Amino acid sequence: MNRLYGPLDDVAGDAGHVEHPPRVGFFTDTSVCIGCKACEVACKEWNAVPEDGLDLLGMSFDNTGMLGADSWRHVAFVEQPRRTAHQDPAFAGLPTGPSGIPETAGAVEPRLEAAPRGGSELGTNPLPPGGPEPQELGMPGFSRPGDLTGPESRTDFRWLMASDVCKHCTHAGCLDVCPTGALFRTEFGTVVVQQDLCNGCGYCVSGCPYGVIDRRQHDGRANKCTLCYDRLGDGLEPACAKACPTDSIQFGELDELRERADRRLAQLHDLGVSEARLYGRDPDDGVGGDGAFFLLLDEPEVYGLPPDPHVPTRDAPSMWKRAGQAAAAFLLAGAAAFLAGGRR
Amino acid sequence: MPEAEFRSYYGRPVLKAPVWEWKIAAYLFCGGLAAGASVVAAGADLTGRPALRRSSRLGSLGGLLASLYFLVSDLGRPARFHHMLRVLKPTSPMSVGTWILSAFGAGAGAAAVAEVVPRRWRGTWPARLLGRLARPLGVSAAATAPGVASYTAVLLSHTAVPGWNEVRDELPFVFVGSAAASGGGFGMLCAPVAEAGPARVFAAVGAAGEIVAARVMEHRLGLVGEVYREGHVGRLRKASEALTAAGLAGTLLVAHRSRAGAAASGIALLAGSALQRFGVFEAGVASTKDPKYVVVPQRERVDARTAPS
Amino acid sequence: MNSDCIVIMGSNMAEAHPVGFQWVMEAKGRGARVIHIDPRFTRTSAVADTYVPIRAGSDIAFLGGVIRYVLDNDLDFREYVAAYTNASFLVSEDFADTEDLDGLFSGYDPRTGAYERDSWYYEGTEPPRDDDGSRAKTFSEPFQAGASGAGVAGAHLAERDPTLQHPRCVFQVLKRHFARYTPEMVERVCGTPQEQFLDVCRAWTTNSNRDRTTALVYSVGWTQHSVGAQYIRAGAILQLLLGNIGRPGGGVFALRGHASIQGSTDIPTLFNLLPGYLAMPNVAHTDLDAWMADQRTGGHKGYGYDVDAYMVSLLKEYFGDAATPENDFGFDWLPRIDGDHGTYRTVMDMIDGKVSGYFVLGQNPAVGSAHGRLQRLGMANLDWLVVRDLNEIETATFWRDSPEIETGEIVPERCRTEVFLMPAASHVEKEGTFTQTQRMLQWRTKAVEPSGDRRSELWFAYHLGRLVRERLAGSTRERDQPMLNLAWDYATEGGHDGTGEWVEPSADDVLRRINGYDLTTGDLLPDYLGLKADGSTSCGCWIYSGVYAEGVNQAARRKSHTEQGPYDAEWGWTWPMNRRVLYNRASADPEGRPWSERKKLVWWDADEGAWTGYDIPDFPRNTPPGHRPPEDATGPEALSGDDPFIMQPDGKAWLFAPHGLLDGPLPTHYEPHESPVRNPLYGQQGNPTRKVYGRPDNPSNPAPPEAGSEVFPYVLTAARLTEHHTAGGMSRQLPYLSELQPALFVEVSPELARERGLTHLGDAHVVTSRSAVQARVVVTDRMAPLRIDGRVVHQVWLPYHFGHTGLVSGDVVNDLFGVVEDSNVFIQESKVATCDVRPGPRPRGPALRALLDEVRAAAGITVETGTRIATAPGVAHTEEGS
Amino acid sequence: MGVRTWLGSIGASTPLGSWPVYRQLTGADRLGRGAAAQSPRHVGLRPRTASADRVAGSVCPFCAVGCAQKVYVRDEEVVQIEGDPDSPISRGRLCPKGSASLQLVTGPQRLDKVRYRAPYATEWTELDLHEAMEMIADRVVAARERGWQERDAQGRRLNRTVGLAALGGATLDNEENYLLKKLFTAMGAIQIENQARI
Repeated sequence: MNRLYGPLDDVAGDAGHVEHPPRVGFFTDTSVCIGCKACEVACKEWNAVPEDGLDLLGMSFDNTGMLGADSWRHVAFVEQPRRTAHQDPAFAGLPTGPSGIPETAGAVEPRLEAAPRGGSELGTNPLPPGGPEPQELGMPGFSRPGDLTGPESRTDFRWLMASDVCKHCTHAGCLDVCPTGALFRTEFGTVVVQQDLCNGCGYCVSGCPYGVIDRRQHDGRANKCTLCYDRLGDGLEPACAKACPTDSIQFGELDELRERADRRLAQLHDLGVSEARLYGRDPDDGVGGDGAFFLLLDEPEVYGLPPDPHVPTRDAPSMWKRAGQAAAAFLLAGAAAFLAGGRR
Repeated sequence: MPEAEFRSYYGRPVLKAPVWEWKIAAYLFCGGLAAGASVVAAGADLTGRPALRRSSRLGSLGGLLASLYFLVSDLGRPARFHHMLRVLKPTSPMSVGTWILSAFGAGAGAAAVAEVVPRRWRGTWPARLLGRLARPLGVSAAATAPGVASYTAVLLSHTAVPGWNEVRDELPFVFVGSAAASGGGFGMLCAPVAEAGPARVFAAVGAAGEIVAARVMEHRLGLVGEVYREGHVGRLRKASEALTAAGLAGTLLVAHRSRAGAAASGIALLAGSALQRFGVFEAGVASTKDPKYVVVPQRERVDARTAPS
Repeated sequence: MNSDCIVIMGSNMAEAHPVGFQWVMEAKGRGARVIHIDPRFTRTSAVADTYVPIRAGSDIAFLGGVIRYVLDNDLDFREYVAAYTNASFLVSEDFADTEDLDGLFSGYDPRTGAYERDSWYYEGTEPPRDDDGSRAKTFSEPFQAGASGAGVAGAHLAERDPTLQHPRCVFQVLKRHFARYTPEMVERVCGTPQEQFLDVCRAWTTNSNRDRTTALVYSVGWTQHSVGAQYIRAGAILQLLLGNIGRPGGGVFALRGHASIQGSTDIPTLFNLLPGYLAMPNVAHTDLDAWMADQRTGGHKGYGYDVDAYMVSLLKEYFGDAATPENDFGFDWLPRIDGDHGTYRTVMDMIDGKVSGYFVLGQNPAVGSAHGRLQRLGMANLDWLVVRDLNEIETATFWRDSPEIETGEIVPERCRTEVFLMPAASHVEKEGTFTQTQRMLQWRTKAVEPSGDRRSELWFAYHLGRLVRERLAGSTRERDQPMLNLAWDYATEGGHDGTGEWVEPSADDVLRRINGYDLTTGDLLPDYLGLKADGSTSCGCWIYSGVYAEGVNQAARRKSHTEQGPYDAEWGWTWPMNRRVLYNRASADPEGRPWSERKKLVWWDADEGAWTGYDIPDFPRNTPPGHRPPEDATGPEALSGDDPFIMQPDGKAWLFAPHGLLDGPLPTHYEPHESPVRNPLYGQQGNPTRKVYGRPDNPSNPAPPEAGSEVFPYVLTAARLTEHHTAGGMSRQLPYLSELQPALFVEVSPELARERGLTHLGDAHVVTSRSAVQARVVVTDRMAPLRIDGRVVHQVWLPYHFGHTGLVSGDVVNDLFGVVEDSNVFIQESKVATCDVRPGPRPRGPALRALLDEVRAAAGITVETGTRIATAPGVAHTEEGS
Repeated sequence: MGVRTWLGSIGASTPLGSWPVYRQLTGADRLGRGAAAQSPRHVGLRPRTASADRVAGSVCPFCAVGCAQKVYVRDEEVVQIEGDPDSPISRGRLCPKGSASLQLVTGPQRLDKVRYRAPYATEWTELDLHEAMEMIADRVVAARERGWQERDAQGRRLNRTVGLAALGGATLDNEENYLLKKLFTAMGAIQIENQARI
């Protein structure tokens, strides 16, 4: 009972729920995601999440940026000059030059740096309008074959899409640090902010190792995915999973989802997609396994996910121990000072 | 250090930058001041140093009130401050801190109020009772003060913020040092030189401890040490160290001779302590804005785990 | 879902039809190969196994290449082809192919820009009387052929060579026609590297046989071309050769883009059609018999023959008791068409002052139609305009915020158009049916009453009719008789205004009347087989007959798919007669046995003496496979037991179309109207019958061999994003969609960005002879240059959803396109044009017009540019007074 | 009698029992991370669809796939629109546009009143719906007359008007298109078109 770290079989029971339903979660299979963003919209419609800014971010088709108080689902788009095993080279044999990906990244970066929170908020501040003035260029040169840097400079290409969401960790950093009990573990094993309790202290924002939860502007309270706590109460699946056209987002009992994910991973490995991997599936990881886990086709950080997160609570005993030592030293110093000074 | 090779999502941060503003840094400082001052006040009370006692008790309450003000006004819903008392969560340093502050506040507050009871009320029985309780309550505040001085370090470290989480072993020492330096410095600033001897010792030990602990902390940090050394934060922390060192020197060399020197040393220590808090705070914020501080150490960990042994 | 291979071409299915795409992903999960052929690497390409780049506007060359590959390597499904297609039919001796005439077929008249089609007929058949291609071209005749099939007199008399060896048999004609579509040629024309092209050929053919089927999916990426109908023909020919029609997992899927665009074609709000694809009468139709004769131009076989019953039943529904045999059932009351009354022609007529009033109903032509400026200038020259929509859209506010206000071409104080903007009821505030893209009607129940002034279109039409009838009441003028005799007595419901005259008409009653009644008994008809030509039945749309069979609203059925068979026959209702797979007789061999156990769908049950299977058989139920009809049989009785294509006059699928198309019996690669390159295949550059509107306000960019094409060196194409809907009226107003795609952008390759100095997220403007459109630059590896005929050609792409109102706004991309149309169906070429891309914002106000004058001068554009549709003779087709 | 049992007995009947700290001390959730911290409002939470007065079967109004929707109504307000899992076409799924149907139907962008722009005006004015209908009918009759064509140059029957045109239909119901086509045809109007040609 009362584990702070490591695998935990009965997460709801550990949180004091007796006779609770099985733990539920999401398995997001990004290999079948078509980037339609239905999850983002369905979530917002159900939960009345506000619109989060109308900026063109230049990050492929991602104009959401990342998860936050006003986006509980976020579809990441990654363009890469490589291909997945079962796919053919997209641009083989074409008169292509070097990839433009570094160039686009270079245009996005200053916008992030200009943003107040370094771009960890949703969207970014748009840079002031500008750019080159209209100009008469005359006739463009007709490139002949070989005029470019050389044919087939870029041949392989793939476009990864992945719908990110709160991980509903087994050991949730946000939940652990919440001083009001607004964040709590439900009987379904999910992690939910109770809006009637949250006083907006903001501790959870820094407690989350995934950068998920955030405080909503003009409201002041923390917000994140609830895994549609109210819908679960009626046996409905969360809005995003229900809408997902290709079943990339699958909802269900966590144990069953883990088995399903293992099968899917094996299937992809059989197809030669060796880079497929599960993320957040492992109960032995730094957060005791995620309630919402993923099948990814590249390293997690490529999708904006931390490669090896851990819940800060893991170190709580040692931190308090160090604090105790420091406190003792502090008291000792004070006592010593007056003992040395004597009575007057 | 060479630019770390790592991959990210368009250079976007992995973590959320803390939503906390400068007020939280101020809260850290004021809380430390309150803790340090309450220890000095109790010591002064017990050792018969009324001026030091009086100013330190008031300084302690002032620090506490300012600290609470900064904390509450940084909430998204300040009116719901009292929700902090719904639960007592050992896993939440802020919850633990709230209860420590409550215990501390009762003592420190009562002791301070006892100092400022108007003359014409002193004869009344509540005032007499308060006068009698001031000492035990002041001592109780001093007894909880180490908690107040140190819990804020855990509060910062108990996050996913690399700049705070990775200094978890040293930060309590930096913060208690800083608290002692500011509490002692405050006593030096407000009390006559004659009474302020223990305050000087306390401040000197604190300042020395703070400098040493901070040096150790910086030295031990890996990649994320950058945020402590570079840019705006680096300047803040250099200034902090310089002020603390100057205050320490002043404390040791002139404060026992000159009221003005004592005051200047006290101010330097207070300022050094404040800048220390702002520096650490800002370092953490900076460490969330660049994904490398999250990705690189974690990637190294993963690679080390999966590397063929 | 039953497919082994899915080829998506001219469609971005994952983005435009995401929920439909679940079935592609499901098939993929079961091992089907998914191939996406497209000018851009899209979200569809991202999950496909194979992405194949192609130049916009070159699909026929690609498909022709695959056809050649099939024929050259004997990879066709020979039994299917021989039995079910017209491959064995002999073509007239007079026929000359594009091979012989450098890109033209026999019968071309450069003066009219149309074909005399006599030489395209089968050997042994007669071309119809007074077949006139140029006249047919004026009112999009092929579009009218939907119901009765294209007529071929005495097709049963056509000579055939079952061995397919005769040099003039369709099979051999086909072989010759596509002989030059070699992999090398495909690469030259399409820019698709040969290896990738051959990979598609291999995948397509190895997945098409008795045991396996390949599905072909297209959308407006195929239709919006000056050769659009032939794109689809090319796909159909290929699927027929491979035996992929009428079989599970096969087919040609048209993915349509609007909730009931299929319905609005079946029950057309289109100028040349009446409900059920019955042809709108033209001036030659002096009476009902003349019309009927025209519909049956010789074709005597199949269900199309019963067109008389369909038409008379429609007239009975229109005019009720007033429609009698004596007055030809009111046929004379119908207006006659005599030319092009299509939407673009009408808009030009508005500019020319010929049109007074305009209704725009749930559409946003100021943004969504090609050549937006033309649309807006047309609307500015009306007496009145009625716009009915959910939201305030650009079409309603052209007088206030159109780009022409900025340029000074429209001045509010001098624009006389009176505008009525009327709030429409939403889809949950009214009841009725939508027909989705697979012909399924689905009934919606009303959830809530519309509030305020929001009303259904049904209410609007009903009361407008009522008010106009009131105003004409008592008139004895002939022209007013159709209105006065109109059966307008629909049941009404309490509805909004409850009592009184402003009641809500009953959609249920309208649907019942569409289904039709037996007027002698008053019973609802079970299906269209019972329709009579004697006036004893009424039916608003014969193909929809059966939607109210047995007095039950079949479209309202919602039995869960988990509780019924694989073809879900009890969910909604699919025309005709609730069949899900058309021509499914072809899923069995000529003897009526399934081609294979794996691809079983419909088969002959000899014990029952009937066709049976998983789907409802699309064939006369009791006609056995071996049946051969008597010589004098007509209609369905004339079908042989192995004639699966029951709407065709010969019961066979047409590899070669002897009739019905205006631009050739076989698809031929023509360059788009605007192209940066000369046609590598033929001397003939573009479609020689395409419909051009040579007017000063509709300029064309020059295409080779015309001079000046280098001013517009890039290929321009436009399409949808998942996050928005068409002209944006239903999406740019919604925060949750607007935030997902908040700005107009132009996608360019890194190579083009370098060539033109374009920076990611910077501004650029795309320029054609019609307009310049400003957009944010998105430099992406998803776009790649192609090598066309030895030259590097770049393509640029923009989404066309943006306009000037709404939460997010941007220039109207359709302003870039001019109006040039496919001659068969009058759909404009808005999937491909040429353009220039320049860095920085576009000039604004009058400076914009100055820029356009400048580029037109640089390219030497006159009103004749682009109108010499026949390349060699070069007759300009401009409008009078131009 | 243990301390916790004793504590539990005094809390049951007093407000103390609702204090989470008290529940922590007496219940299974010692760390205050679950059951003890739950607010009364979050006990037995139900979705708003559960309290709908009725559910209407509908179809998505955007593209032509024809995804089935369920429209939840409470107090004559649409409170939720989501996919119908029974549909063999969509199996309950919706794309982003379909998922935004609720906003489409209930959003503030919806027009509610007739807007009228008089000739040469620079602003909208309001107009009564029925008055608008009467005005439109007047104009239709006049435009029909103005554009009337009885016969062509060769004397062939035309029996039509080119004075008024219509565009639209792909987003309308079949029943609506049917009435529109019937009405316009009876009036002799022929320039009736929709998106299918575009």
